[in-house]
Amino acid sequence: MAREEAIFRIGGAAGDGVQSAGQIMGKTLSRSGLHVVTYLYYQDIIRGGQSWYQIRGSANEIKSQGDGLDILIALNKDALTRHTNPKINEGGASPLQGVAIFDKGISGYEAVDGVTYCAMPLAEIAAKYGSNKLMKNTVALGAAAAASGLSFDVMSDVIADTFEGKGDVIKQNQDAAKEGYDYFSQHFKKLEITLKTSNRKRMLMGGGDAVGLGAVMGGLKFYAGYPMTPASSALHFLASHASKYGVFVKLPEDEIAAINMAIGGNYAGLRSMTGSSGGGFSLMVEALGMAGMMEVPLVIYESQRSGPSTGLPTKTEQGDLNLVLGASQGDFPRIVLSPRNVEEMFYMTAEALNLAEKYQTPVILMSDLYLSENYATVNDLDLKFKIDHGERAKDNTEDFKRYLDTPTGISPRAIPGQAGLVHNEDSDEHNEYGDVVSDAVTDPRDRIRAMNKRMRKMETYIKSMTPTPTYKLDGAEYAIVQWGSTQGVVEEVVDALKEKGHKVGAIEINRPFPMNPDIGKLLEGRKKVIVVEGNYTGQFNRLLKSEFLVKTELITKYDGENFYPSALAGEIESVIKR
Amino acid sequence: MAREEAIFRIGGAAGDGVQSAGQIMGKTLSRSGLHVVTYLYYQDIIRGGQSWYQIRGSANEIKSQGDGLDILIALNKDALTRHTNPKINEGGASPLQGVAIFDKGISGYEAVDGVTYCAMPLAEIAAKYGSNKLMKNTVALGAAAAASGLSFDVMSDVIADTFEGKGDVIKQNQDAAKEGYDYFSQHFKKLEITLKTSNRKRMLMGGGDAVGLGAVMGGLKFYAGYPMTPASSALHFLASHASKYGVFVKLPEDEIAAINMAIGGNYAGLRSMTGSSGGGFSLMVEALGMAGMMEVPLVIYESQRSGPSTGLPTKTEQGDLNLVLGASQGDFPRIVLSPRNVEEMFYMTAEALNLAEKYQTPVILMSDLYLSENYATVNDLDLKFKIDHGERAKDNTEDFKRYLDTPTGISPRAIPGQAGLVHNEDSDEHNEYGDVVSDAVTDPRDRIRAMNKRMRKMETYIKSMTPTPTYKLDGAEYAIVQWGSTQGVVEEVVDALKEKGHKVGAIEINRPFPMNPDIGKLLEGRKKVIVVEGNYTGQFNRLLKSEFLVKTELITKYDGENFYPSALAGEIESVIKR
Amino acid sequence: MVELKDYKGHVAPDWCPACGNFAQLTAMEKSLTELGIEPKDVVVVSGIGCSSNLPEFIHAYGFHGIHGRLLPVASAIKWGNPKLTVIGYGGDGDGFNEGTQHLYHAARRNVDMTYIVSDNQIFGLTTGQASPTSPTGLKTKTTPDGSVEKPVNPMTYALSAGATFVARAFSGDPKHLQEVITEGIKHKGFSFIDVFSPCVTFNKLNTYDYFRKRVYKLTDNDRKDFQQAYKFAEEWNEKIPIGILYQVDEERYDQVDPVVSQGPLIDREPYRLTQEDLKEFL
Amino acid sequence: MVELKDYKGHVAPDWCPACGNFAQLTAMEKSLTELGIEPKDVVVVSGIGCSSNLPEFIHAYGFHGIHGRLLPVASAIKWGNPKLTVIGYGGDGDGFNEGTQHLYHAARRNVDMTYIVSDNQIFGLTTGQASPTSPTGLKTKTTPDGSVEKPVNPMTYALSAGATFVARAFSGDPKHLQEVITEGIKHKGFSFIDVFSPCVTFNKLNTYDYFRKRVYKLTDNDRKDFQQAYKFAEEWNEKIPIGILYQVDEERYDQVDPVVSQGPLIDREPYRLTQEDLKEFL
Ligand SMILES: Cc1ncc(C[n+]2csc(CCOP(=O)(O)OP(=O)(O)O)c2C)c(N)n1
Ligand SMILES: Cc1ncc(C[n+]2csc(CCOP(=O)(O)OP(=O)(O)O)c2C)c(N)n1
Ligand code: SF4
Ligand code: SF4
Ligand SMILES: [Mg+2]
Ligand SMILES: [Mg+2]
Repeated sequence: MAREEAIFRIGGAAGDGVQSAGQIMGKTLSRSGLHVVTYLYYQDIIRGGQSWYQIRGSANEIKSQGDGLDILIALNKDALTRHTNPKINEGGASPLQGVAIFDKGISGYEAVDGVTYCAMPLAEIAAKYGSNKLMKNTVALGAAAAASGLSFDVMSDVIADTFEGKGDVIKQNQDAAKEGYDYFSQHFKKLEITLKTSNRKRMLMGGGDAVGLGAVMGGLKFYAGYPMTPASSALHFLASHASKYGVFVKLPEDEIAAINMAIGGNYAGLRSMTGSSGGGFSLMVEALGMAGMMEVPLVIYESQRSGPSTGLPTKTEQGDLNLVLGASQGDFPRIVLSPRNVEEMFYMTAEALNLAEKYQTPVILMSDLYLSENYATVNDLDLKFKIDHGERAKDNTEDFKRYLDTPTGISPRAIPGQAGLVHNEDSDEHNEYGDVVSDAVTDPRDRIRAMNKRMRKMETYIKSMTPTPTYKLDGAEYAIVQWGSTQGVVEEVVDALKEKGHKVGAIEINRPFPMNPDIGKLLEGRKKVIVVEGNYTGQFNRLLKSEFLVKTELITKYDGENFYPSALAGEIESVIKR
Repeated sequence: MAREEAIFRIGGAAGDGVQSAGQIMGKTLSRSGLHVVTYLYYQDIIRGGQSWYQIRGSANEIKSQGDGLDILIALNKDALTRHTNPKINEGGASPLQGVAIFDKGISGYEAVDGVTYCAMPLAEIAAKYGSNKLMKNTVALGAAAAASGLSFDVMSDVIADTFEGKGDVIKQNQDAAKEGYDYFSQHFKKLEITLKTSNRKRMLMGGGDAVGLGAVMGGLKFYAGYPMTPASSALHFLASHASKYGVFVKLPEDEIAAINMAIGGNYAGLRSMTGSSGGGFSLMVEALGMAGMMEVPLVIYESQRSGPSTGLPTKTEQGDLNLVLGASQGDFPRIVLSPRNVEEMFYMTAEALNLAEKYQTPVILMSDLYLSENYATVNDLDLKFKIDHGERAKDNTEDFKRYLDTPTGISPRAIPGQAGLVHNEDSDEHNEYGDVVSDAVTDPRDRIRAMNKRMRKMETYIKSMTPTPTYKLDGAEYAIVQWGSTQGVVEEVVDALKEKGHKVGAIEINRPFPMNPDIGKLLEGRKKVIVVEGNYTGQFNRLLKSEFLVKTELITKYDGENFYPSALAGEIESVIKR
Repeated sequence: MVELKDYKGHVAPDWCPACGNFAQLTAMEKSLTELGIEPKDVVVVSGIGCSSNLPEFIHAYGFHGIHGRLLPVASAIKWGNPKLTVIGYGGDGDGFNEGTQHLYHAARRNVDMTYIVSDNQIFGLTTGQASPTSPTGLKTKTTPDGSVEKPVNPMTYALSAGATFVARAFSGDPKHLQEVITEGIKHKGFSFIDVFSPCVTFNKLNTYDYFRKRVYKLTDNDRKDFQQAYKFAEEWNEKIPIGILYQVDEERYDQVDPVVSQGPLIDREPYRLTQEDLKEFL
Repeated sequence: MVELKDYKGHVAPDWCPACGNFAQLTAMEKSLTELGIEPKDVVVVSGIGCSSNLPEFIHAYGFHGIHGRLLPVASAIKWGNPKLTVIGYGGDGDGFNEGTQHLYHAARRNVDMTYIVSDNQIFGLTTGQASPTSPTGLKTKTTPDGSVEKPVNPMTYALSAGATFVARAFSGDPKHLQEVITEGIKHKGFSFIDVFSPCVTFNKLNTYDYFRKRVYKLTDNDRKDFQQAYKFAEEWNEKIPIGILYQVDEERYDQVDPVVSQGPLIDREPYRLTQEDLKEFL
């Protein structure tokens, strides 16, 4: 049976147009009705170095960047040798077994078994249609389409949309691609893979787009954010759609201003949000606690990258969980969400805005570079969403207590401008009215009541939690526990291991804190509990152990790259066997 | 047998001179050869409200603020009624059973059984000696000395030292106190307690003083700190001793500047330190990770107070452990120390400076308001301390690698100005030379090696750890686990419970992170492990559980006050019994 | 009709007797009353410090936040709901140390709010350390031998940052103080008012007397003249001008931002996504 | 004898070809060579941004820290070891956004160091968002309809903050740039140099041409005249002066601090406590 999927990779230097070429390929696949997952490997450099973009497409539901490599577009010699080298060392990426497309000017490489070298006059062809050097990428894209047996028309459409408004450029690129397509067809053989294309166009969405779009659905009015990879993709989406969606987007002086602005916005009654990566989030730590204490709703989008400190700014990691859990002094309620894929990013962002208002406390939406910067096809999106502003006090409520001690811990809010509800909100400990209790005499009873009231909101939230998602967990002797963006790769690994006869299943954590007590049940009676996460110390593992006193086996990765299915499957197998 | 200890309490409003009176009393006791523990209860207000200062003294070694109240100096009516009220609600403080000293102008109070009301002409007497209103406190102090059977001479000396350089004021106060002493002796009966005084003067030291002094012994050259209660006491000690000890003390624009300055100082080769409470520490989170990544030594003094956010700024809590453990994105080595008492504050601060240089990583010295702001007698201090600068590279080392991968993880440092060792230190991930690995091509092997090297330092440190201190743990069926400042009260509780026949003992954590593996052994085979800590969620408890998968019982307190021995003993008894 | 008593809070101020903050609280209440603004439409945002406790004591919406961060909070409140009168109130430590950066950027954005700094040249609440405006030589807990820094000049700072209303007042002259605050609130744009506010407990140098001897009122200065304003701003030591140094009409951030300028965000319905909006991902 | 090659780092700069940062690296190397300072006695401290990568490329002690925080780090290094030549180098985002407050306070403290800002009016490394010096109207990833803010003026900012050396240069005029940097390093006190440094990749407005058309060199200005300097600082649009706007000799922080002024901290033996020192606790 021929492979039913294709993995493309475009390799070159920063500034070579790797990313734009990759996006055209990705859209061509998704518009051909295929599922797509993309992966961008790049460095913290604007020009030069080595970067590549991988696009995996299939009619079957695929969930990760995958293993293997079928078609390589090498924009320079380094890319050609690197990606054909069987010992490629890019954190788990596979070497090419298939077709390599490159300009015939590249020579002197060592040929590798299993690779068909398709030296093509990319630059020559490109030159016929215009002077832009990057057009040779388009020629190569055409060739790649031919190599994988895609119809040219879809690609042609994608090119038209990509260069929309740029006049002649559209036609030039279309023609160049077409000639690449034809040239390949005439000189080389199509790969032996079957991509079951269809007319059902699929949406290809980036993680950052999903956050931005989800926020809009969730009624966002204000986003204050200071750029930081990989949280910037959401900022850019919102900035470029600000006028359309009526979202005020502000890049302020620093992250401290950003979070305080978001808090100010929420206090004034606007759904407001901020976002950053770990470094910027670190600067938000103090104000986060203020929101918790004053019970101002707040959503923070925290997208992780390789740390510590500046670390590997363009590489992924799941190393900020301790930071997010510990952020700010003292105890106060906080909700941490970790959507598992692009689609869930969309829904959970909207939900986060509801949760923040409902529980009047910070909600942290965690992602990582892998999820925030890469693209994947998503299913049809359900756009019916009910914005729930939580409990609000009515104007002129008698004896209004902003921090009324209630069985749920939730007190009706008042928004400035409302009549008869004038009150003070304070970062100092306060009584039900909002009056500070530390000024004259501190009555410990006031303090205890205030703490209990706030913390009670977490109990209320826990009661409302929906069951923790699992994957083929029934009868699993080995439970793999993952959180956030590793869902896709873990599910593919479960499938692969099951096929090999292993009794495995997965517990998927998209709500790491507070923890759903049902996880305790899910863990019971397993031969082994295997935690898979992308950091050095096993930050989630620590949380899980403290919560359920469960013995675990830990598999980590901290080289900056995401897990790859076959490597992870191997690691899990050896844990099972030992 | 008569009680061998006395507990004094001076109550009044902020601005009434409660604290200075308390200090005179404390010094009088410590110079009389007694052990002393003091406790200041105050509010976030400069004038008014209610504050009090408690001083416990005994010839026996006492370890906490204690239970009971023998002698009250009430500077206003509120103080008199409050502290004689059997239902006093100040977080565990005991009502008076003994002598109340107050001005005869205070009237209309309800007399309580067990209290001897000593209305005295305090103001009248004071007026004889000067116009300063606060002198009536001195009269009362004299009376209190008489009530407890202290000799007047010691107090007279303390007064002389307190007002040193103020000319007549000394004599005025001495005379006023003497008249108070005599008046009491003539009109009222001394309490039935025996304070075994001696000629061996004891040192009475505040927690902040101990940090400052310990830092000096540890070779501190630079302290950058922005004031924040309760970390300010150390800042004030150092500022007032800066010229004497040659320590440069800087109050910069904010805590971000403070920590970055401390890092700059350490980088340049000066032992440098910063400090704050949780709010200010929150602002240091980003730079903390930088020090970890660049392997710059750094000591941060973190003194906790009641949170979250501004919280109860003058109240104690142990609620910042999560913050300290999670501070900054990604994984990197950090050492957390939690001295248990004033004396240990002194030694551990010096040690922290050594550890920071030895392991070239952040060391966080945790304290809390109870420990940082209160005074206790300390034993003779050992001033022989060896400053260990850790591994330093020799000038002109060939092929110098700043981040040499070694078996210990520790690489010899070079200091700017050294010849032949020029290199770059980077918050970006780097190779052994310090060259950034994320610019051109990220080789995952470089990254893995760098992470492993840094994290290995923690293993090296763990191997060097001295055994975890315990208290009467042999044969204990019930192990009480405490960390930091609660040592004293827990030890007193252990003694009390043992006397009642309970098989209890304590495990005392002064090095909460990384954890000493020997704790696992200490926990083994206990009927119950009872964790006692001053926060809502049990932050240390969570750490302990995750580390040793041990079932625990948790006792918390989060009303802003420290634990009191008898109340805690009761709680532990009910845990034992249930 | 708004009356002065409408602004009386139910918690009594707990500042030290004679603290400079009292005069500012009263002036603020009077100005708001005079301007006929209802308490429900006022938000007072503060940081942390003695001065910053003010929102606890005034009957208006109060946001008593964290040290140094009142300006970003206040900016967002105003941008979100322009119908509110937004007043920022905090100390010199709060504004010129911890919050230094926010003052510069709020000023250049010409946020439509009034920012009053209770400038006592000391950290009050933390019991007397040197503040950024402490005069050189001032002995405090952190400068036992006297402060050695050149103090911040809040006036030149605000001017260079682009504030459109820059003024100075003195708690010892409550009438003038109130006039300045009234003008500040009326001004459309970023109004910055630095108020000499003696800390009677910890600053024994910058007392009521100290300022009374030095201050003089600007009356017929040309408020639009930046250079003149800058010169007044630099006057110090013997003679210190109080009053409105500078005032100009300039475009505000809310007028130029493409989204905010479309009308109060608070009143706008959230956008409802449709399938049409998803087309860009196809 | 120090030679230019002594400053060549073993890592080649990876900036985009023609990036304005190259000229500054070269100028810095040349100035240090000319001044005969040895690489081992130089520390270059930077933040995060394209420009801030510079310490990786120069053969001198390099401290490539975090975004916006180079000034406190650099200040402490200099205070601790005054024998070092300390240079701060970073971007406009780094210096006038994230690090706003540190510039003000380092300037007023007159820290003896040179702070060079590579001002490309954009966030380079994060691929093109509006920076605090982005001109109004500049279209960027965060301002698709054009920036609406009034840009920061680094010159007036530094002047009002109390910097004792305030200058502007242009990467398109490397010789003049180097002269200014040399003077900055020689200056005893806080030298601030804002360098127009075109980002050829993300800022298509503030190009070499843009500046070449506008800049003119100050030659015989009275550098001690604050008011004149302020006027030059305000010039913009058609004509933009480059050169040293302001330079005065004033007491530095290290000269007035009671401890630092006693001699290099780095050389002083730590104090050895004795029992005598404990007497205050008895
Ligand atoms: C982040 C942070 N740092 C430090 C503090 C401690 N703190 C409280 S008030 C204050 C300074 C008060 O001075 P100022 O702002 O001038 O106000 P004042 O009390 O003089 O009115 C400080 C440093 C804090 N609360 N938060
Ligand atoms: C705390 C923090 N926030 C944000 C970032 C992301 N970041 C990296 S460089 C940069 C701005 C770069 O602009 P600039 O300082 O002008 O330097 P340039 O690249 O233009 O030289 C930002 C926002 C970061 N690294 N750290
Ligand atoms: S300490 Fe100073 S500023 Fe604070 S309330 Fe008292 S007088 Fe006012
Ligand atoms: S992006 Fe701009 S600033 Fe960065 S290296 Fe390229 S040209 Fe220079
Ligand atoms: Mg002040
Ligand atoms: Mg820039």
